[in-house]
Amino acid sequence: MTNNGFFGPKKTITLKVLRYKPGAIDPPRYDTFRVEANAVTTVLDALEEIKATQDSSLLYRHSCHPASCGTCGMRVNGREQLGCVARLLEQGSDVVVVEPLASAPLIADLVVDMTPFAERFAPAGMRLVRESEFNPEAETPVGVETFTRYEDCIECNICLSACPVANTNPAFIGPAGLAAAYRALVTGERSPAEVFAYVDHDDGVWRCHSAMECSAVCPSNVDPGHKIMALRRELVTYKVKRFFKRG
Amino acid sequence: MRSIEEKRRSGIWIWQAVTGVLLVILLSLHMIVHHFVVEGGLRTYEQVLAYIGNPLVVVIEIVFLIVVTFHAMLGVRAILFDLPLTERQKTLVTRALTAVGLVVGAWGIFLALWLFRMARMA
Amino acid sequence: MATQFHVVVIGGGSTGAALVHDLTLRGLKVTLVERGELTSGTAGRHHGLLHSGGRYAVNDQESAIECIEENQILRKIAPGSFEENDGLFVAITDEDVAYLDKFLAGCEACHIPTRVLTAEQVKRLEPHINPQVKLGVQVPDATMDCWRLPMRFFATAKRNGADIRPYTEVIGMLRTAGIVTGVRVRSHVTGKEYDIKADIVVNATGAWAEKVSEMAGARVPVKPTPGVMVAVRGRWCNMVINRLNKPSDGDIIVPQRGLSVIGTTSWTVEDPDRLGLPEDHVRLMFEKGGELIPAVRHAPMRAAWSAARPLIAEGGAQEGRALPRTFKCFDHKVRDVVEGLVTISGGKGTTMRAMAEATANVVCDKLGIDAPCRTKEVVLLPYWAYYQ
Amino acid sequence: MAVPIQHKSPAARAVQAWFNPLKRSAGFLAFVLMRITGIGLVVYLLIHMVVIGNLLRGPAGWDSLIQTMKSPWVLALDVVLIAGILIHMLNGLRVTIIGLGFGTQSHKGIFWTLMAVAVLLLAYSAWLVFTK
Repeated sequence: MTNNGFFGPKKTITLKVLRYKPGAIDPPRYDTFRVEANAVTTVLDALEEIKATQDSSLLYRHSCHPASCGTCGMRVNGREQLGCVARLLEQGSDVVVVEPLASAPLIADLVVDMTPFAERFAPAGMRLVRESEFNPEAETPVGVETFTRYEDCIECNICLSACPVANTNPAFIGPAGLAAAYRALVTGERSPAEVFAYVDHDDGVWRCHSAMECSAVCPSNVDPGHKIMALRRELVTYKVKRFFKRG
Repeated sequence: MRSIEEKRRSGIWIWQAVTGVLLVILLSLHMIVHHFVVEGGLRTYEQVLAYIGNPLVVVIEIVFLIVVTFHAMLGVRAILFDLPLTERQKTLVTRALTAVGLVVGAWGIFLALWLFRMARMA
Repeated sequence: MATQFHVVVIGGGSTGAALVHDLTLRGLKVTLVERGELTSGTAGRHHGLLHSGGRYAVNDQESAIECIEENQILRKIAPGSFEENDGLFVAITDEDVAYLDKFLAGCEACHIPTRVLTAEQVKRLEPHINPQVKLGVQVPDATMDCWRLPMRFFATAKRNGADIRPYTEVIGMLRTAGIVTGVRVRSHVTGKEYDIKADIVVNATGAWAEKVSEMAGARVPVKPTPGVMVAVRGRWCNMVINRLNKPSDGDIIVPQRGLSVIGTTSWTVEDPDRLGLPEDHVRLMFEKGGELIPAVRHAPMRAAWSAARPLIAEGGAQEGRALPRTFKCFDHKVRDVVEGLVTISGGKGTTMRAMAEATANVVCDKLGIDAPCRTKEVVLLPYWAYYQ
Repeated sequence: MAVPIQHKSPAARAVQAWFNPLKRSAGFLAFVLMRITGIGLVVYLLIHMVVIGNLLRGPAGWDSLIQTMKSPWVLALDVVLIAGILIHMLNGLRVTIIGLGFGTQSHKGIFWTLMAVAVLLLAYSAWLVFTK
């Protein structure tokens, strides 16, 4: 990875972008564009260049650019990445295929509907940004320094697209939501009873088959796979304890 | 924290794990005894009968059969539940797999007991 | 209200977001169109600094006062959307130290609370700071979520009945006898073109304001003034670090989530769609940022990008940093004898709500509606409510 | 939603991903192997139950069946079966352990180690099958 902004020589890259417009480009097809890229050019940069100079009807989601908002999740050469930090010359081929995320309904081109994701995620009650960070004079929740920063989750939907189960079963809560539920459990934001009521069913924490692909593609180091496993351990412990108490 | 809709509690994964661990032990026994203890493996009718004549073996085989069937049906259920099934379809799947499991189990137990009887009679 | 007037807002950035929220609360029927994804222009890609106003307290006190007022209001109406970690203006050189008195006087004049810290205190609070640091001044800066904050306005407006249409580009103005009566749009989802009628059209397109107002034969003196920002991995500071001096290149480092964002530079472009990313500016960020926190020079780069400020250059040859950072609302009836079109531009992310209030006041005046602004009190919904 | 949902990705295509580890990482490969071997073993279990039903036919029926089973082709299938069992068993242990939150950070290393063990055990089993 180019570290500190050395642009290097330019190279021409061909992008094959999935196009879909209900009623107009239907069924979907791939359009081919050519762009000049240097070492720091990202897939998002390339799409913006295409939109500005080659095809103004190209649609994609994006906002912030430094991988902080999570809107530009897409599949680049078959792997889920954030377009804003996926560098074109690091995709391993001169022809780069760009497709929308797999696990959400497609609206047009690279734009997917985030509604199902929000429905699964919101109940976990994830607060987006902790009100205080590492400022030692500011109050932080006790013990929170020892956890990975769950706020790192940028709700980008990438983990669901990479998850083999979320792709076939839309009822599955999915990695991001389960990781958020685990966070709510360990930070004490929610009671164990509440969290377990949310995740303890066939479409919840038990649906995961530990492919760990969510952790492999997560652009924000949330490691949802690890959190799902940890959540399951808490739940198993809870169930075993309850079993013996009753017995 | 509200659930998307009321879902039935489930901990079936635990059973899958428990039966899986049991199977590691039982299958090892099954394989070793069947194929490696007897020189050339358990092959002829006589050998099978002699083996099954041991009451302990019958018990082990039946336990093995029950555990492996349970584990297999849970596995199939886990795969089918990865599909977008309605609650009704889920119930149907569970019932159908229970039925298949019961048939396989009954058939296997019948076979073991019948062979045990044959061995005792011989 | 007996008659419900219909306002069309062009531009789904932070101003548009706050404006649909404001107008909807005042009981108007509002449609917002945005050619791409919401906040895909300047709004989403600024450095994420909720200004205390300290940065402008010496040279541009009107902006500074707007900032500190809005800073307090936004914290109240959007709890949880900020990392409330404060900001620190640090003096590295003797020249910086000499700026202290002017800075403190400016902050006092603008009612920005300050706390002067010794070099030792600064180093204790900020272990990675340049060890040459002479002193620091703590101010109530914060880090905001550039995408989710505007989305909370959208979510609340949508819940209250606003019609928000992303992926819908304005391709022309509907005009009857010189009066703007609506917009013609193209949906990029279906490729279809159609008209939206309106009693008033508001142009809230920021750096694109000139392009859009030209469609109605009106003029806005907006200069797209991009700046480069560089995000490096790791939080190298606890507070937002500013250089204690007059605004310059690469003098802010904003800790945001797991990143530190160094900004920014300033130049002018004609086309806000083609900002480019000058390599020397990116290098400059590492160099200048390194004067504040040496470690960022060697931190791995996560991203580098440009964002266009929509600065207003009213009569005069001013450019870049000399331009005021405040906002302006133009009624084109007054300026260009074009009735039915209002443009809001200038300003910054921190003052989005105030910009919306000013614009909504103009809109209501024109329509003869007497409805008070309620956006100072109404607490916003979480952003994901937009998707429910 | 201002924009209606018009298109859903077909479920059939998503199901294919269960068996396609291309461009994915080790954990996904483990998942694919687990699924394939699992389905295979269920099918084998059912066939096995039918086959041993031949014991009911007495010594004549059974011994002739066994004779055909000694062909190298069937023995090769036996090795495939053993491979499936080893992969499924060792992976199953791994999934159980990490599924309870232990060793999740080193799940890839555990996977490759266990697969190496599976290969060794398979080689030994194959030698036994073909020589004894």
